[in-house]
Amino acid sequence: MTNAGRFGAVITIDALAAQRGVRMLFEGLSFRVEPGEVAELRGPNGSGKTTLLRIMAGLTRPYAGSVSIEMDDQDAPRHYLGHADGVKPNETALEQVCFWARFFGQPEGAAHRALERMGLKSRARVPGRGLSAGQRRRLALTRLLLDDRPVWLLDEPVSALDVEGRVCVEALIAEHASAGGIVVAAMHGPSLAGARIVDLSAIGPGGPVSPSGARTLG
Amino acid sequence: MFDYDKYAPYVFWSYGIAAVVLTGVIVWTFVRVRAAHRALADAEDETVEKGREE
Amino acid sequence: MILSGAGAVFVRELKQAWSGGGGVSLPLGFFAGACSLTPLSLGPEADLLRAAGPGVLWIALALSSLLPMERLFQADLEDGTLDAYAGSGVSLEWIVAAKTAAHWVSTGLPLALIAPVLWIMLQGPVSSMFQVAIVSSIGSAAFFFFGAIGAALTAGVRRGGLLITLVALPLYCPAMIFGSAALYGAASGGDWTSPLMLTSAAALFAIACSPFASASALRAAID
Amino acid sequence: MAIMTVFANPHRFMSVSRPFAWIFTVAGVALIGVGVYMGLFLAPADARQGDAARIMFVHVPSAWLSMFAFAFMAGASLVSLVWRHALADVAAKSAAPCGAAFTALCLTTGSIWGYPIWGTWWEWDGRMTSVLILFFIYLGYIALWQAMDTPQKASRAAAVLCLVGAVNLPIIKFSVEWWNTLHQTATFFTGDNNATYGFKAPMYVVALGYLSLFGGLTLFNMRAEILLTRAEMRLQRRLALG
Repeated sequence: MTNAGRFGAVITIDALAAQRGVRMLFEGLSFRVEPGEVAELRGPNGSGKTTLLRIMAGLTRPYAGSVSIEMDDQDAPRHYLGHADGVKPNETALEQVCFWARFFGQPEGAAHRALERMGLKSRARVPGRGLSAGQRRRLALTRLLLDDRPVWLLDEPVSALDVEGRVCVEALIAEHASAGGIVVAAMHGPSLAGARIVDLSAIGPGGPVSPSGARTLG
Repeated sequence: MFDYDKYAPYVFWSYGIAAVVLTGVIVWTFVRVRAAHRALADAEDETVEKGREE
Repeated sequence: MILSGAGAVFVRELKQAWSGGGGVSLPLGFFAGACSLTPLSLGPEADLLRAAGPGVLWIALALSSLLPMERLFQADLEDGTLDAYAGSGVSLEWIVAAKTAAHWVSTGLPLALIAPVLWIMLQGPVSSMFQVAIVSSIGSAAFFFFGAIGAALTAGVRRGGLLITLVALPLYCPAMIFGSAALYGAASGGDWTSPLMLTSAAALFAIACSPFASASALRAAID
Repeated sequence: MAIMTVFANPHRFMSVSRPFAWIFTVAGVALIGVGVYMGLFLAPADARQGDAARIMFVHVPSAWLSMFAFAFMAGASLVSLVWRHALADVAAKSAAPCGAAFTALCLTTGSIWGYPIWGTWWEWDGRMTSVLILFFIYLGYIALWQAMDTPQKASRAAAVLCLVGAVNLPIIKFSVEWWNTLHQTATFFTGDNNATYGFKAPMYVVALGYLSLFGGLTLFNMRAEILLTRAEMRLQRRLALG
């Protein structure tokens, strides 16, 4: 079931290959994500989930193949939430959310709403160094709420979260999908509801890096 | 021959240093090439042993 | 979007620099300390200090601007903020430019403001204090923007502080030469504006090329 | 273009480059020998500088090579950044020690020439100063390569540094010369008494020898670099893939 909703971005991944060191993480990876879909990347540690997300976010260049994330024939804006939370130890939670709101050109009210939504309202005046790992994760997740972007690329969004936090994130993802957005998330543990599984261990691990390419010294 | 009057030591020192520096680079390069060949041979050698064990 | 992003980064960096933590006071202390140690090694004779003072002031300014560079991008790289910036769609060049500019405003300008005081201590004429502040603020812009390239290149290196020095010092040459020439001009009452113009040219060149070089170095660091 | 296709593929490079490396190195040593013989025995003493001018035969070509090697590295860095070609990285990295050696040679021989002629071992003359700064750029470049933990990151950072250095080099040179307007102008090619054939020829022969030696040693270093990478990859592959 797809739902065009407000957005309409489509992710097309074509014959993608990524290497780390001497081995291919995956090769010939192709899939499509339609509007309103939640794609869950699964696979053991080191199977290339993070690398795939970073390639989709434009942070890492692939070894071969292509990724297109398009909406109305243009590059679709995306949120990337990595392993590291990007939380500053000496700024309060509120200051950091306000910063990201300004960064995305949003009013300060958006920042307060995002904090409340992630259950951090009581921690608003606490500096980053006083937050627990789960609270830092929640703080990072507020970025998703600050700018309305069709594509979310999430690297283990529920890691370190308690049950209540996990419920909150799952609700966010479901809401985003029902509005026609796309979520691609690397996950361990229980699956997200209604998610389509992209299993990287079924594709890879690829063999050694082909020694004939110009990018490698063989 | 070599009658460079008062400049002789300067000329010889210059050419001597040039000889030392260039020889140094040449020797360093050859040492490096040999080390690289040996490293590759070692790496391949162990691969062979590994294959035999299996 | 680009402007709001870069503006937000600029404001954030200013707040961080001024919200304690010794971010600004350390280079200031180093600058003052280096200038005050000079007479202890050169001797207190006023004539000697008058001759060496502008040069000493200038080299101390250059080194003080290198001192805080190590953490400029390293902290953002380590805590994941740089990933968030790079994945946000705002061009990294603008973010780097905003960060460096904020760094110059929060640290470089205070350095330039205390330079005239140290100038007096090094027996420089009181009449040229104003010129010293002008030259130092423009020269420190060149130092900070060239230093940012070194900071970006070594962001992924543990204890890259000394490496920054080695990488950035050759780039400092033009600003080093013209800036101290302007100071000597100001001290002797001679021509100080034409070397100042050349210092400004070096600063403008640094501002123009630093964001591109730094951003491409940072992209490599997070790849 | 034929050269480009050899360089396009590391495997072809490895199979083809070895004889060239030997030929260039041997020819370089031979040409330097011939040039030195011409410089020491055949060339006449200079009218003004006497026999000290013989130092120029090893000094001036090393200055040319120090700049040529850096230009070569900058070109390779550009190729590496734009086309992400692994061999270009290897070429830039391999040229650096050789270029640094020629720069150091230029500085020391210049200093030895300076003492009898200028009466000082070191003069903050515009040219010597800019060559000194070039030497520091070489050191920074080599240090950056060594400081990085993965070759991929190191290669991109080093390429950026090399290009920034190349863009800045003319500016540094201009500012240093402005700073010291007392520098010696190019006496040896202004066409007065000493710019004769007998004086020029040894310099060109030595320069050709340096260039050939630089080419040969850079090829050898590239080969060593590729072999080391392969050895490293073999080891890692054994660990990673069992």
